[in-house]
Amino acid sequence: MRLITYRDALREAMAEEMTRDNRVMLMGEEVGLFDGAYKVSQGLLKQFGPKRIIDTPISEAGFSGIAIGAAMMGLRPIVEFMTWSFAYVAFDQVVNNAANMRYMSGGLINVPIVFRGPANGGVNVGATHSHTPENLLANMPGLKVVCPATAYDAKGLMKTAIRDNDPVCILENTILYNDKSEIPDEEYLIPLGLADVKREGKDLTIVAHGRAVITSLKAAEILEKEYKISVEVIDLRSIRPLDEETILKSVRKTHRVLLVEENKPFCGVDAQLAFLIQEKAFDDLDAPIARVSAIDAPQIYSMPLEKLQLPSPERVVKAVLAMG
Amino acid sequence: MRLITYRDALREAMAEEMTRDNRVMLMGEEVGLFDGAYKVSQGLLKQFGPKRIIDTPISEAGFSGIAIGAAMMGLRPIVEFMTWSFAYVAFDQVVNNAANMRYMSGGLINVPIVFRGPANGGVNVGATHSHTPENLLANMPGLKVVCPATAYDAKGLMKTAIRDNDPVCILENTILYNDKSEIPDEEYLIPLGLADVKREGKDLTIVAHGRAVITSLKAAEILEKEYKISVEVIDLRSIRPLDEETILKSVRKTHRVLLVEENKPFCGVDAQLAFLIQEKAFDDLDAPIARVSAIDAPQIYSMPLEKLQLPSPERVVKAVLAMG
Amino acid sequence: MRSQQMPLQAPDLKSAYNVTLSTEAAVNAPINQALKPEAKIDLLRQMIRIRAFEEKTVRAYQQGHIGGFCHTYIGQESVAVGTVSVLEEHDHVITTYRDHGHAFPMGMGMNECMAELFGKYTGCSKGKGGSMHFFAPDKRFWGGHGIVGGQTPLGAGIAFAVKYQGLKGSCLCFMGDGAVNQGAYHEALNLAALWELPVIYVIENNRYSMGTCQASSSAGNPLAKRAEGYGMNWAMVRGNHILEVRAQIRAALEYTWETHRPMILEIDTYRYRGHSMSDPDQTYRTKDEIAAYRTAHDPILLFQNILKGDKVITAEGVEKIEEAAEAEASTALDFALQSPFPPESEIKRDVYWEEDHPETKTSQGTLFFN
Amino acid sequence: MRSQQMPLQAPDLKSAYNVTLSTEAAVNAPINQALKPEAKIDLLRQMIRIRAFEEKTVRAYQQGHIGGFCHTYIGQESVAVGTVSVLEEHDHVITTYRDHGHAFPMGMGMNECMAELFGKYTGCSKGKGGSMHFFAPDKRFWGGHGIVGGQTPLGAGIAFAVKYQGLKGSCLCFMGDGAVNQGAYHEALNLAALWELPVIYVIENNRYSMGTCQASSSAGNPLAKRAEGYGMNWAMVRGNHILEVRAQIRAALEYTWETHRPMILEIDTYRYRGHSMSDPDQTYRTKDEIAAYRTAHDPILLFQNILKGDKVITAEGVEKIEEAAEAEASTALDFALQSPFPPESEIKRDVYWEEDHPETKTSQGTLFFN
Ligand SMILES: Cc1ncc(C[n+]2csc(CCOP(=O)(O)OP(=O)(O)O)c2C)c(N)n1
Ligand SMILES: Cc1ncc(C[n+]2csc(CCOP(=O)(O)OP(=O)(O)O)c2C)c(N)n1
Ligand SMILES: [Mg+2]
Ligand SMILES: [Mg+2]
Repeated sequence: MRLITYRDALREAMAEEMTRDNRVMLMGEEVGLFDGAYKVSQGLLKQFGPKRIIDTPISEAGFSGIAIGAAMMGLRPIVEFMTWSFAYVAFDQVVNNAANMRYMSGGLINVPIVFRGPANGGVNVGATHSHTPENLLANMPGLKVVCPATAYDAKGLMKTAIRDNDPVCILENTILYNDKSEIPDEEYLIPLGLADVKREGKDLTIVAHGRAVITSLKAAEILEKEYKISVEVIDLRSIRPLDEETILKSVRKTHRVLLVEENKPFCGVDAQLAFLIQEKAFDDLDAPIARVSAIDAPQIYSMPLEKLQLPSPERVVKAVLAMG
Repeated sequence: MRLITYRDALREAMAEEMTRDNRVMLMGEEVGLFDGAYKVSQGLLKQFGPKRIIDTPISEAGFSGIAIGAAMMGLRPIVEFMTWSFAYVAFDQVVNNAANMRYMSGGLINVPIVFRGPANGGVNVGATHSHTPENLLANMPGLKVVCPATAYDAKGLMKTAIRDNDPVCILENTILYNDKSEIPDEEYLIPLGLADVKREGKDLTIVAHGRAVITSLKAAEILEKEYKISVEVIDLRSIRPLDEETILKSVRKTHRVLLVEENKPFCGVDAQLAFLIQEKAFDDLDAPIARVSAIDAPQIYSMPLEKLQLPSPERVVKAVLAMG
Repeated sequence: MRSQQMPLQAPDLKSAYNVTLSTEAAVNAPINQALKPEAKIDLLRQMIRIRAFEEKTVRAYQQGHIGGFCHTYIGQESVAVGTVSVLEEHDHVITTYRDHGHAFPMGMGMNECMAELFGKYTGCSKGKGGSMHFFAPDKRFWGGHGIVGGQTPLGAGIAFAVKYQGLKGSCLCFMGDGAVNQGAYHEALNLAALWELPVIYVIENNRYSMGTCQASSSAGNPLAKRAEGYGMNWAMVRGNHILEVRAQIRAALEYTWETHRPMILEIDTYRYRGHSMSDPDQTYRTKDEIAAYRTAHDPILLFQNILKGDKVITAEGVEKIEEAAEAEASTALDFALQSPFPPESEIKRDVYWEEDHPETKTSQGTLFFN
Repeated sequence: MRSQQMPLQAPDLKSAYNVTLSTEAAVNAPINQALKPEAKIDLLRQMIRIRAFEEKTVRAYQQGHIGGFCHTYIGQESVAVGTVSVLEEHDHVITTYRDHGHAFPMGMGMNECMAELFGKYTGCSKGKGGSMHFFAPDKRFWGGHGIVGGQTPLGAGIAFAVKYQGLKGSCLCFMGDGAVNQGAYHEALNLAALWELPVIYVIENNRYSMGTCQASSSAGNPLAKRAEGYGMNWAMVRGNHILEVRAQIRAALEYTWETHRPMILEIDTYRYRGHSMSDPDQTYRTKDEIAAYRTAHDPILLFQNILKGDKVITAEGVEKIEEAAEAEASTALDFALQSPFPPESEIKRDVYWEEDHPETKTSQGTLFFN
């Protein structure tokens, strides 16, 4: 076992897959010479050369489209969006050319591509740079959507995503890049669509994804210690496909659910989860499903206010206590 | 009272507001000389001239951005997307420049703009042309989102939207353009955020928006006639702002809810409604909230299959009967 | 290297819009000199087949067999046939929603195409794509694409893959005159030039984007000249002369094969019918304009007359080809009519690879939400 | 009209990259001839004020008072000061996230700007926008915009509104050399040229977009020459000569006021610090490159020496200005430090007009969902 950062985990996953399969390559702004805006690709240019680690101009629609075209031809590109906020200028390419291509061709074509990059608030970069589009992406049949919360998960999910024959969107988080976990020395993969019970509990279930998992785990500790409330924390890891079984099993045990996400609430991922849970575990619910998400306004710059805008352990604790 | 089409209602609304306020103008592909791809702007070029009815190149990001810039300066542009599917190439402009501008400027700027155009499937135009982004748009604080289902509503909501001081997205429907309603001879406006009970009932509540309202009304008739089930049909009209009160009042009366929308289900508008209803009327629900939406796949071209993919009166009836 | 308008085969080619390859120079280009009579007749046949198919399409649409948007290729036949005829087996094609014309020269059959228009299970995309989304990747035809300009980065991506794999070959990326004002095209041009990708952007300038003439949509003229801003070469082509199309495209292909550098070719052409079947075609141009073009510049007529003049074919020979094409299109119509619609289960197929190939399935959980 | 590189004031200006206005010609331009000594000193003062503010910004960032992305303007001062100094009261400015330098010449105060960086309630955007999103619409400064290229259509839109209202005036839309490859910019150029909108795209070419040099991001050279594809005029400007900047921008302004036609000006400049405060600036250029530029081409030094040579100012005079600027920046720092953060309730303000002006409220129902 080794202790590595989330950032290194992502890089290791890419490097291993690039070594295994020379159809895999990485493309994006500053991924090469600059070693990545967030240093996720540090050293890869040196290791794999400019043919496979490709610095791009600031042309997200252009290079995503090129990568999609290359994927149609059988290459397996990884496209880094410096942040997912910048994918909005390439939205048409991701939705129509990546997600819909297989369908419109009646299955003649598939698009084995990974779109990845951070998507998070909390670092005072303001409204234009803090988008968290996992709900928008997961709305599109044809895409898969993954949000790793730990280094261990990041590596295993990234490797699986690169081997997937369809487009997979991986939403990372700049705040997590330095977080560490133990990973095995030998190769491992984590299947998409398998949630992880990050903490067992019996009084209440929290379902979260991305950094909200870490926030929820902290809250669970406080609830245990200070209020003797035993909280189970489920990390979705993958939004689409979605592990409904693990969620429902927990709900049937605890009968209370709080959903936590960092996205804006209206039509967020947790809206969909709320529907699913009440649909499939209606009689198991002892209280309404509750949610904690970003306060519903564009992301604010001001540092102390952005802290308040995002879910915090305190807000999660408060929400749990309010559930009675 | 006069009987007019949904198409004419939209045009009348624009023409009246352009007459009232010369800061209002219309911009989009083929809106002028061609009289509009769907003839919504028929005759307006003749009436208002090329300064105010502006044919654009196929540059959605460019002309939406120009309209936003003009709105920042105090003009009140109406931007027609030939269909909302084509707004995906302008997604960044709509989200970052229209929705976020007021916030990022600390309230110094406002963007009084209307983005409008049809957003619907059902006309065999395939996956790239059948997007229904009301959920994506309503996810963004700073935007308002409106989906009129009748000619009467279309006119009243459009006029209100043009007078609104913030960006309003109006999602029309090509299948409804020829539908007619009675409208008063005198001027009228419909406030955003006011749902309309399109049919009263006592056994079950259907909440819908856009053409799904029409589908639901047909289903309600069948249910009444053939199954003696009395269905209340609520037309949201506006997604953001949302009329929660009208929904909850109905739920408290009928204790059963079916949500119907033409969008893909994952993180759709009805996911959010499901959360809201169970949150605020938990004890009033006698059964899980159910949903009927487009079958979760990219929009299919084949005519009989696209009919099956979208909500139909038959599917709605079936869903209601399945609720027991 | 300074970018320039490419002289190609013709010594007298200048950069002004109207100066194009002389017919003589085109005829004398090696690629045309090499044409056997039967090959010439085949070029004519291919154009006639497209037109026959499209005439049937129009009727079938009017009868309600075809839905949605349907954009015919009538008037532009020499462009698709001419360009595709000079490709080699390692070259690729991608195009817009106006894709019927490219499908047949690329080797697709009328049956599968007509069936696709009818939304039938026997269609090239199983009835899932429709008129705007024909595909035949096994024939290096990467489709029909509905979003204006959206295919232009894909074309560069196909070229990228060719080069990445160390293969020979270029990608022809077709587009309309209205597409030049989409951001994605600009990004693709810069990337193709910067990375030296063997892609040729073929602007089929049929003078209108829906009801908008070029002067109302594009600043700067000619459209291909924008290439210079990216250090790219470009050329203008008189599109109704199939031999000129062949000569110029071949020269461009050889240039891109050799240098890997992209190019823009702007091909002057004209469409006879409305933008799509739902365009009444009454507001933005006169019937006279159409008639004048048809009479004087029809690409099929023009080539037919050349071949007749050269005694390569007789009037009866042409008639036979027309009859055969019409018969082939009729057969396709019957095939489409008699084919079944896809079963309902098809709605959820072809969304995810692993769902269609359960033996390769690695993911767990729910992928569909109904 | 054929597009061209504009000769502007200088008779010897040619279209090659390195041929720019001679210093002499720039000095002799009427707009510079008209400068009184005090006005010249004021130009120097404004540049020095920007640099003083930025030096304080750097320190405050390092001390953790400023968050997120923060892009300093050090090295480029002559561009913002020179351009803004020739505007008239009907002209508008919009720019990128690298917006501190444009704010002060446009009339914003150091206090409100520093407070914005600190996320304070007294900031120009109440602490909601941060470094990348300064705004002062009352001064016709339309902001700071974070998405590369995203402001370029807005600039054309401001020009559109000016023209629609029948007013005089132009919009200066600043952008970086890396932004030229965004689709939105291309669309804006075509629309501005097609509709004759009085907007001037000012490319501040500081030679890098983050760590990417121009040769790695843009095909074709110079960047401004892409204007020709749209039938637009363009010019190159040596940006570290403030008088040249003034002469060329003034000529461009007069051209756009008169003709309503857009232009592209590419201004050669250089940034001394990393792309943003989080760029360690170690991978893509050498320290020597920076030092060499600073020594030989610093815009403040250069203009200072001219003024000294012309006896407009003495060394002590310069020192006094520097001290005053440093004092002003210190005061701003104190102001920012002492200002309160916005109250929590501000999170939901400034989202919707009618929520902030309840007396005008027309909508019903729920607008926020927490
Ligand atoms: C981004 C986008 N905007 C608008 C449309 C609607 N549309 C389809 S074709 C077309 C005109 C295209 O004209 P042109 O590029 O000249 O090609 P042509 O149809 O003449 O072959 C338009 C506006 C679209 N499909 N995609
Ligand atoms: C669409 C988009 N992609 C990427 C980024 C991240 N980014 C911010 S600034 C920048 C470099 C811009 O360089 P340039 O245009 O030369 O301006 P400069 O920073 O040199 O002033 C990048 C890549 C962004 N903000 N927006
Ligand atoms: Mg055209
Ligand atoms: Mg730069």
